[in-house]
Amino acid sequence: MSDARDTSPLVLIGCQRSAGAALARLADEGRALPSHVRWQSVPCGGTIDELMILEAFESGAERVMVVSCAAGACNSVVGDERARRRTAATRELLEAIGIEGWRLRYETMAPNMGADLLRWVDAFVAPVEESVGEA
Amino acid sequence: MIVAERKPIAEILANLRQASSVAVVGCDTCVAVCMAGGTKEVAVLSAALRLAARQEGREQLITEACVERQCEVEFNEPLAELVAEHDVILSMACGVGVQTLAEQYPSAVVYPALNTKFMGRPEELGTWSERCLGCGNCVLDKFGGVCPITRCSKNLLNGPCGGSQDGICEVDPSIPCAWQLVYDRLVAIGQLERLWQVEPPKDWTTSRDGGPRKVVREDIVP
Amino acid sequence: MKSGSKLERLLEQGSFALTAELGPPKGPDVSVVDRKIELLRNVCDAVNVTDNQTAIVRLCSAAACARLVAAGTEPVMQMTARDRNRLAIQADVFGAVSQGVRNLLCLTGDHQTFGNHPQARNVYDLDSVQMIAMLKGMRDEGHLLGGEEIEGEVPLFIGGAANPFGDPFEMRVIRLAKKVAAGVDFIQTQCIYDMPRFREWMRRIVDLGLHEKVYILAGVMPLKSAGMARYVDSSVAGIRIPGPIIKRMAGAGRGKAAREEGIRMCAETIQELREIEGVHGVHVMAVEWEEAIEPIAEQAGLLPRPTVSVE
Amino acid sequence: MSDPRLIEPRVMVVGQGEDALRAVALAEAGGCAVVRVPHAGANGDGGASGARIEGVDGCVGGFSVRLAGADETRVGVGAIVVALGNRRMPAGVAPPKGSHVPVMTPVAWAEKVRRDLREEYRVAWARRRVVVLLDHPSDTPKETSAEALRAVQDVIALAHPEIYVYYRNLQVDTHQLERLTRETREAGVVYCRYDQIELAFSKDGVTVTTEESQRLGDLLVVPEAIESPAETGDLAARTGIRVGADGFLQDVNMRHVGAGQTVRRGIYVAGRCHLDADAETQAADVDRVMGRVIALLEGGAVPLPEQYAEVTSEECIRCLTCIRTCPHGAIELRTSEEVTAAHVVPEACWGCGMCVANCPVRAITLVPAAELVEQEAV
Repeated sequence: MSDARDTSPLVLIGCQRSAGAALARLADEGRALPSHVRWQSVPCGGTIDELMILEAFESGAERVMVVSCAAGACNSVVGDERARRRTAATRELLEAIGIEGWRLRYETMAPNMGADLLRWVDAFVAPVEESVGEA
Repeated sequence: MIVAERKPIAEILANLRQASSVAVVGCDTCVAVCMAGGTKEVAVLSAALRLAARQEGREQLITEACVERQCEVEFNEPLAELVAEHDVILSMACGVGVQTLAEQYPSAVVYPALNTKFMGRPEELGTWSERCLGCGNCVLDKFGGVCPITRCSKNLLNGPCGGSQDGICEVDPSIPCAWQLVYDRLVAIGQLERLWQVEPPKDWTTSRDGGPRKVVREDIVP
Repeated sequence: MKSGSKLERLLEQGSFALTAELGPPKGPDVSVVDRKIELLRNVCDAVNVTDNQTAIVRLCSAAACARLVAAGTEPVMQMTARDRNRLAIQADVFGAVSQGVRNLLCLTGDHQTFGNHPQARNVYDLDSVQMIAMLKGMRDEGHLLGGEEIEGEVPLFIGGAANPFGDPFEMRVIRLAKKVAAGVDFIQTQCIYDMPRFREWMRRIVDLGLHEKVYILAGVMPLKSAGMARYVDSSVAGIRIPGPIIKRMAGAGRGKAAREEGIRMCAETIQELREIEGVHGVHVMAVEWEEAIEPIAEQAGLLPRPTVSVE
Repeated sequence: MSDPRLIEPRVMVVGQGEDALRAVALAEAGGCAVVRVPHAGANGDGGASGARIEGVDGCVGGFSVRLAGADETRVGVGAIVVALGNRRMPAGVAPPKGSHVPVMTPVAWAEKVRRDLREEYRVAWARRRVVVLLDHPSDTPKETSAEALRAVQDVIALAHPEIYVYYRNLQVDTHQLERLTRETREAGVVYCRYDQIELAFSKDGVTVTTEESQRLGDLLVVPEAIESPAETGDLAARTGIRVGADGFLQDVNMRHVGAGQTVRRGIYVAGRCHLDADAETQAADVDRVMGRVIALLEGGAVPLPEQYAEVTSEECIRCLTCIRTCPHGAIELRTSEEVTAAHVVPEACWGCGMCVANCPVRAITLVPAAELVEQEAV
């Protein structure tokens, strides 16, 4: 199965308190996001909404990843729940205007999961439909 | 307030595919309060329309605008130029705003972006429910401040019907039985005996059944 | 004498009435009606004909009732406020009376979302209480709801429904009192499974002396199986079936044995209802199971049916 | 023109149990005036006795609390400490009728052994085989787990029955539990971990079957379950703070802010009502929270967050969405110079930006505190 690395423009919209903190720690270890990824920070996952995601796509992004704190760990308590629901609603909107749903992904994380964040970004590729073998 | 909801995107797009330019005009009063057609919703819809055009390889100019209240001609006047320059005006106001624009700019093609629902109030953040259908002759005094015309699925005046169970309307579990609410309220304010008199048939001429209505205040008409 | 109908005269002479129910076909084939008439003609005093029951389109009640009259069996024409405004109701009353129909049951009617045309606009211009008052005005004062004189007599025996098992309970008594004030002559209740609650409802009716102003026919419905019992309990508006009854039906096995148990239980219920003060008869709702009326009446000791004493 | 920053030098302590009494004593020792509100039995079992909170307006430094059942209907306080404590419930293990296997709480068991030994039953107890059952059906809180192991320790000092402690999720991160398990294990108590467990009661005892072992015990010791007080939900709704999935009052996230701080700045939770730990740790928690409250009230001014929201009052259409959206209760409707608009109280804001995102007319922006201070200085 081809492991095509997708380097099309990706916008990473994330909560400062989790993703932002994680990126800061990665920077201390001299590691950073790949060049094709643009980092857009928000104070809390609860502020991420349809407009922000649509504007990211309009600005040329081929993929958008939304990241907020893990359930129950959100400082504003409802931030992660709102981010999850807003992202789901926006995915429906994207499908309706001809942008495949997989191009918008939602993840939750904690500040110590910087490595996971980098792995998610790399693994953010189109779902492989024509995979042979199991149905 | 008037409560409305955005139409499904596919339905909106179906009207716009032939247009080379669309003006998306919002309204910052009722539909902004119910987060359907205010400044921000104009931005969201416009972004979606631009992306849809890009995906379908269509050249389409999308212009965003928003007025204080689209049911007032004075607030719509500044749109004159915009209307002239665009093939389609996509109004994000309630049905009243859409029609005001259509009347004010007879040659303009005006399409609604929202489904106007009802007069009601927010029950909690993000949830609105109907309270008044404008029957033109208010009976709230007789029923403890709960309107059976609007909130009873069969607008009974001598309710409840046989299907009221545990305070829930037979038609839909999310609908409280209006007559349970009337009963509870009248018991609470000590006016239950009002329900013993037979309420005569309603004169529906004051409602929409009497034809589209007008309110004229002779003392105010210039 | 308000209408001269057989049902009225039987109740006036103090007989314990027995009415049944007939569901017209989903089309114009009246032979279906005729077949059901044959099953019912000798085992009850009058036959209710439903009006688009559960908002499902069927042969109209007036046509089926005319068929019953022609066959010498007395109908009870049901009319809902869902499908007709006050003009249509009054016109249909004239039509029915002209064809010999005398008993009329005023119903609010199931909401159209239950039926096969949920997108339809409903009417509900009047509710059942206002319908009763309108019919009384037509009969006793000889004028339409709008006030105009009616040409000719409108003999009617006016019926209403009642659901003692709906909430809030106190309103069920108030609503019956309102129907009596509006001029109802007889009441057919929702089918009874929760006996204690029905007794409590009847006790309050008797306390108010309403049982002397209106004839009350207690509604019963034979169960065909435990499955039907569970379905009715869960999804038929306004009917609750207590656990023990469902358990008894489940214990009765399947098919014929279950149906016999259902008939036996229905007959037992009727015998129990006969002893309750203020109950003047029973209304047996065996829709699409008209064959069950005879064995039920038989086991309940209600056959043969009394005749009207010629005064 | 923003309201004076002076802080109401009073703290309100809500609750009437051990934690509340400790909080009141600490506040008075710290020189703070205290307003006591039991808020008992609001919708719990007991009738509503004493003062209850109806609602909390205003923000940190200047709360205006609406009370019921008290002489004053409105009280101004600078901070609020909720110390409702918790509630003991009977354990969820009931032997079938006719089984004569005794089932006791740890405290009752230790007490019985103490009483029996005074009547020389030492030998009888030596033959007993005692099963101490933790985390069944649901995880036993640390508070009652510690209590159970202390009871085991008391019994071992008096008699030597065989004791088996069954557990599924015994977290020993509090020093007490770590010490208690170590010492009792050294004294011969057997610890059996399980995922699935079955109890079969018969005339000769209770057979305890797990994945690894099967054993017959003749006495079952089960700690009491602990739940949040009945009025927790009612109080949380009236004060705008949160209840966690476990039914207990919820701190705002531990990592970002000291423990005890709720989503609403200036309202704290202390002790058992938000913490499952042994008695000592819970008391220390009350001390720490009261320390922070006293410091806040003595400090005079409430520190500003480094970033917070600000409403452009001319553009506000007063739709109240921001007030309802704010998870921290930091926005109120305010009229100044004849303009009524939503107003964010800077001290109460957490800078999360949810109001900014949800305002239908985009009338709210996030302002770094420094920039605002310069404006005022000019």
